[in-house]
Amino acid sequence: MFLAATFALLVGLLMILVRAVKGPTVYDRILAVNAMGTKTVILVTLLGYVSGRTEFLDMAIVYTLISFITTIAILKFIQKGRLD
Amino acid sequence: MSDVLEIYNYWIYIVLMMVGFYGVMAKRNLIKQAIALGLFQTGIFLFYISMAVVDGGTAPIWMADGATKVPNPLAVPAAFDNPLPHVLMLTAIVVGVSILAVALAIIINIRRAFGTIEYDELTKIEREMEAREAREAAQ
Amino acid sequence: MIPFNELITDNLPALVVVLPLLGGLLATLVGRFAWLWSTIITGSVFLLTYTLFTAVQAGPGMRYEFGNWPYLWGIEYRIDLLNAFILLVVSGIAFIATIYAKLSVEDEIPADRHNFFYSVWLLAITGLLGITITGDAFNVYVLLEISSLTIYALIAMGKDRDPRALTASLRYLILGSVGASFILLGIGYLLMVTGTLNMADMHAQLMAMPEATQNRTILVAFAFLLVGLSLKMALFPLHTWLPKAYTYAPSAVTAMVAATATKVGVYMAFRFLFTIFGYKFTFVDMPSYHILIICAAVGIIITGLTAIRQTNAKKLLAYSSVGQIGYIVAGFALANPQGVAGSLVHIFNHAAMKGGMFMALGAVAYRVGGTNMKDLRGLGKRMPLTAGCITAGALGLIGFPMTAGFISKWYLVQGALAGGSWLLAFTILFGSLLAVIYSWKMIEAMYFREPEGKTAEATEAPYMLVLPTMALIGLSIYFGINAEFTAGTALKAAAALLPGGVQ
Amino acid sequence: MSEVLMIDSVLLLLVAATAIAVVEVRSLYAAAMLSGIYSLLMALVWVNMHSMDVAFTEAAVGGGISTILLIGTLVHTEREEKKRKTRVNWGALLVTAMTGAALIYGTLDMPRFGDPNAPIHNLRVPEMVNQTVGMTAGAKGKQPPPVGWTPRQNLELPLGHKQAYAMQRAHATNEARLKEAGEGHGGHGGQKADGHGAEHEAGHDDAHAHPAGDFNGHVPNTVTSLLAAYRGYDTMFETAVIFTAGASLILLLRRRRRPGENLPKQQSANLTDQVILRVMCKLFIPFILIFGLYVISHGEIGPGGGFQGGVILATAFILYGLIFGRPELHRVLPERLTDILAVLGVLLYSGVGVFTMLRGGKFLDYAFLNPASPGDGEPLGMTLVEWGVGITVCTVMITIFNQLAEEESK
Amino acid sequence: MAWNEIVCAVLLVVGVLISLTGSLGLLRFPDFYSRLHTAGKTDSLAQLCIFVGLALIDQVTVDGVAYPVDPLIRIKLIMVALLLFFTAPTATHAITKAAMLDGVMPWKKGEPPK
Repeated sequence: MFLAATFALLVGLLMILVRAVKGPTVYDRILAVNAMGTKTVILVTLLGYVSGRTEFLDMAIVYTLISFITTIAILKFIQKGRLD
Repeated sequence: MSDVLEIYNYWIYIVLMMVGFYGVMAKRNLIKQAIALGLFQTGIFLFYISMAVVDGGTAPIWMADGATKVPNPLAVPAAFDNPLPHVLMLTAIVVGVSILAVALAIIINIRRAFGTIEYDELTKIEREMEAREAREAAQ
Repeated sequence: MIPFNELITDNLPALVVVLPLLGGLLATLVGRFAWLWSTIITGSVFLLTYTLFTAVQAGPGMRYEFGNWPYLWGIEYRIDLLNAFILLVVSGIAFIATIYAKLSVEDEIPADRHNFFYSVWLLAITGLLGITITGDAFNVYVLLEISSLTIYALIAMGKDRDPRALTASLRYLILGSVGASFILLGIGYLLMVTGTLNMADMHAQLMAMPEATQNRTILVAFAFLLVGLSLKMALFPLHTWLPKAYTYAPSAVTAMVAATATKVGVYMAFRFLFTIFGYKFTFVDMPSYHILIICAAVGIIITGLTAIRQTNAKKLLAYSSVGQIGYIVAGFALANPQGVAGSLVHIFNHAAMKGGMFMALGAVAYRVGGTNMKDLRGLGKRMPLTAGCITAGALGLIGFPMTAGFISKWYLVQGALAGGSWLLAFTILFGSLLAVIYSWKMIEAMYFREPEGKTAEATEAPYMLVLPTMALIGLSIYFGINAEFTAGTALKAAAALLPGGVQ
Repeated sequence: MSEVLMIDSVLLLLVAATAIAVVEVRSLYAAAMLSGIYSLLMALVWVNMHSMDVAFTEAAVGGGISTILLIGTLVHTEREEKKRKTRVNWGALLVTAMTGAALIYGTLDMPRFGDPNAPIHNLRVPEMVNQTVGMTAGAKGKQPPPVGWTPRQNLELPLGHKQAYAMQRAHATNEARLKEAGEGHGGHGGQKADGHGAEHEAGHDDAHAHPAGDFNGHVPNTVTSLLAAYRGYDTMFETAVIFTAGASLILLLRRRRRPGENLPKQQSANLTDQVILRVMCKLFIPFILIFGLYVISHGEIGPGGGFQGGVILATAFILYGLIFGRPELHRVLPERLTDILAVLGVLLYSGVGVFTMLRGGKFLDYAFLNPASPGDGEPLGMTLVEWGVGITVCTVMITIFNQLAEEESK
Repeated sequence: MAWNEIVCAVLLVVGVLISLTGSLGLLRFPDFYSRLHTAGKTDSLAQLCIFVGLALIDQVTVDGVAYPVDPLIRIKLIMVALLLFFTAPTATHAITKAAMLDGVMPWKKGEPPK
């Protein structure tokens, strides 16, 4: 069950990847990165269930935070042209 | 099929490494080179982590709660994946990000000093500087 | 708490590396006294390594297990005569270079970051000492990265004098990281087949493997380690990062790095080739002899020819350094007692000579502002001591009798003849001839030309620069006249590395 | 075919495709973002191979810090690679192909993927996983930790601490060491280190006898026990590497400061005009901070530890700097403070080692932290060490961000 | 199968399908705003379904061995879901705003896809 879900999500991952490579605007890529982040969170959790070690959920939280911050950083750069 | 998969990981790591290696050598943009260097190193991480996998193994963390199947490596040496490569790679990842940071700092300085981060243009500027020095020395 | 002397004697090997680490960390906090602090630290480290050296000379060796974990599982330091000798060389030169650094750093580095400069400087020394002392393969990698990372930054600090320091540093960074990654990969392959990271244990496991020479994984590990190490020690075809890095780095950094970093690279090659793979695997079963000798010989000739064409004295010496690495590598590739001893002696002699010469050039840069041949003109009259040091060093590079260079060349030629390699012996002599030519360029400029430009107004460099220079050059002359200490130690260490010796 | 392998084969294809895209795409922006995606995928690979701590680090470092670093660099440089006529560099391709071929040649004799009989799984590691290294033979410490085991059980001391202390001192002298020098432990190649082998090795080497009540690196997370105990010395230098990176960036990028001046007056940009963002971040930052502290202190029990936690803490501050501008970040966390804290973190780590040396033990011998009960020393030492790593990593990451974001000095 | 496992399975299937739809939309839709629309909306719902589904079950069976799921983990799952519920829309909102300010124009019917 978890395995099937994992594979289905991996297919989704592939689609997002294609979008990230194709672009065409920079916002498409940011969007792809962001979507990738969410998918990764789900996948990490699912992989924990696949292997029976569910206690690795902390990682999912990290992913949530990290992908959020990355998005903000990229956006700030695009909008303001600087990070400071 | 499983014959292929037995060394599949090792081959993919080589692919990653070589993509990075090619990028380091062939790309002329310094930032690209720095990124490619990162890929190159990740390839090695993949190799180490692949080395740590044991059939049927699980993460090398003892279960603190009363799980039904607490892996006992004394009885079954292979119940845990090997933690040693994980530890080594933690260190290597840290080293990798440090190198990336220093490389980027140098690149920023290069851009400030030369106005470009393209390798070809940098070599051209340096050649001119050297030629000028040689002319001065010949006087 | 335990008494102070017990603390020192019990933890001598650890202190050699921990002290500069702590010193480097605290250097950021001591503000204006960073230089004084660094000098005290490097001085004490030198004393510690000297104590260590005498202890090792008297006995069979020393070991130190960190955290009291048995060495097969934890990390151990293992000191024999070989690395005690290199430690002494590295820490001694680091001490002298630190004294020298004061004025040249004040001259070249913005004042608000001197404390960070010395912090990074001490960490570089930590890394170099750590590589030399450790008995754990992965620890080598970590410390290698510390020393490399710091040296990249130190070289890039030459940016205010010449922006090309930045490109040189980046090029070194990329090639150095590729080299270090190759070393990491080689260690990984070895870990995979041997299951251990301790060098001695690795060797034992490899020896226990009946078909080690047929195992393709081990062969590839060997090849990658060789390439990675060659990159790190700047062996001929992989030396491209070196000349520019040495030329554009701040003077003190050039002196320290040129005298120690590549030498430690060579030491790593010793450890990996002799201690881990062992004499038989490296030199009997593998064609390393031919590969290394060819690289070294071709390198000696080509870099010699390139050095002749240089108009910048620093760059000239940098190319000469690559050639000298050729001598060192040729020596140990011969794998006979005289060759290896010659190689070891030359590590010390070259470190002293080249370190001294780069320091002298730094003094020239301090007074004149540049190190082009033009700036050297008439230096013999204006800065007699500095010019004298350069001349004495140059004589050493040539291998003139009564200089240290002569001793090492003597052993190397003996080794080449003992190994039946007439061609190599000839190459070594031919390399000396090339050294005569490029040294003559400098000597001619210094003594037979009239000073012009800024040189005409230059006066002798301050004593803080000249004395360390003279100390190093003096050492190279002293050990040219009385080579008992260096050559004796080297012969003993070489005997231990080769078959029949105590492993 | 196991699940690991199935997921692995799909994931790695994605990873390889991303890698090629990263190298080949022309926009540097896109390359930075794709390398972020690459890290996320890589982290999934690590999770799949059960390497939780590495995945944790990769997520925090590769996905977060590296991307921010790259973006910070793009601020100061160009956003596009120059166009070139020739896309393929044949010389580089040839060298790459040859290197790759050599590596593939090397894989042919490797133990297959997941082979439980590979030397690395059998020679030295089992004892590290069991955490019985160097225990006195026959002591009850030889048994693996019991089910439901928690870190602070089994700490009663069979030997009086003075005896234990005297025993360790006696064996730690140089004479013992010199006699030992030259001994090699060979002949175990391929032999499985079963209980007997381990007992033999542990038993014969009295100099390392950890008292039976000794903690012996026992923490549920074996990665942490290897990292902070058995190979703790490496980890100290790992922290030093991080510190070096911070110091190098200060050397290379920090604007000139006049004496007494803390931060030059400068322009800055903030995102405070975006209400939703501002409110959300104010909500999140405390949460991130608490989570970071939790990860640092939780490292012995689950995945995580000083490094990962430190990065998470740093991202909270970086987020604050992004939203409210860097002057505001400097008000909260002055530059001088981060500089000093970065040093103090590594000093805490090495200080633990020096302290044990002063107490008469080896460097980083945690048993000497508290001679009254050596067993307590291990968890204490590991915790201290993890906090040292965490402090340094956090402050250095903030420093790196600060230096990269700082404008050029005029 | 217990009721909670069935519900979990259903929620997983629903969640994965929604997620796939979103990915497909991200790949196929003609312009940035429509792609943003599919990705942003579906992600939130899909992750909610999946995490709630996972939080329902109390043990995982791998190779015939049942591993219990710690109650703390199940609480954390809900927490992650909530967290994503806040971060994902915030990020989407910020991206949209940035694109709008940057002058990216929405696609109109009849134009070639961008």
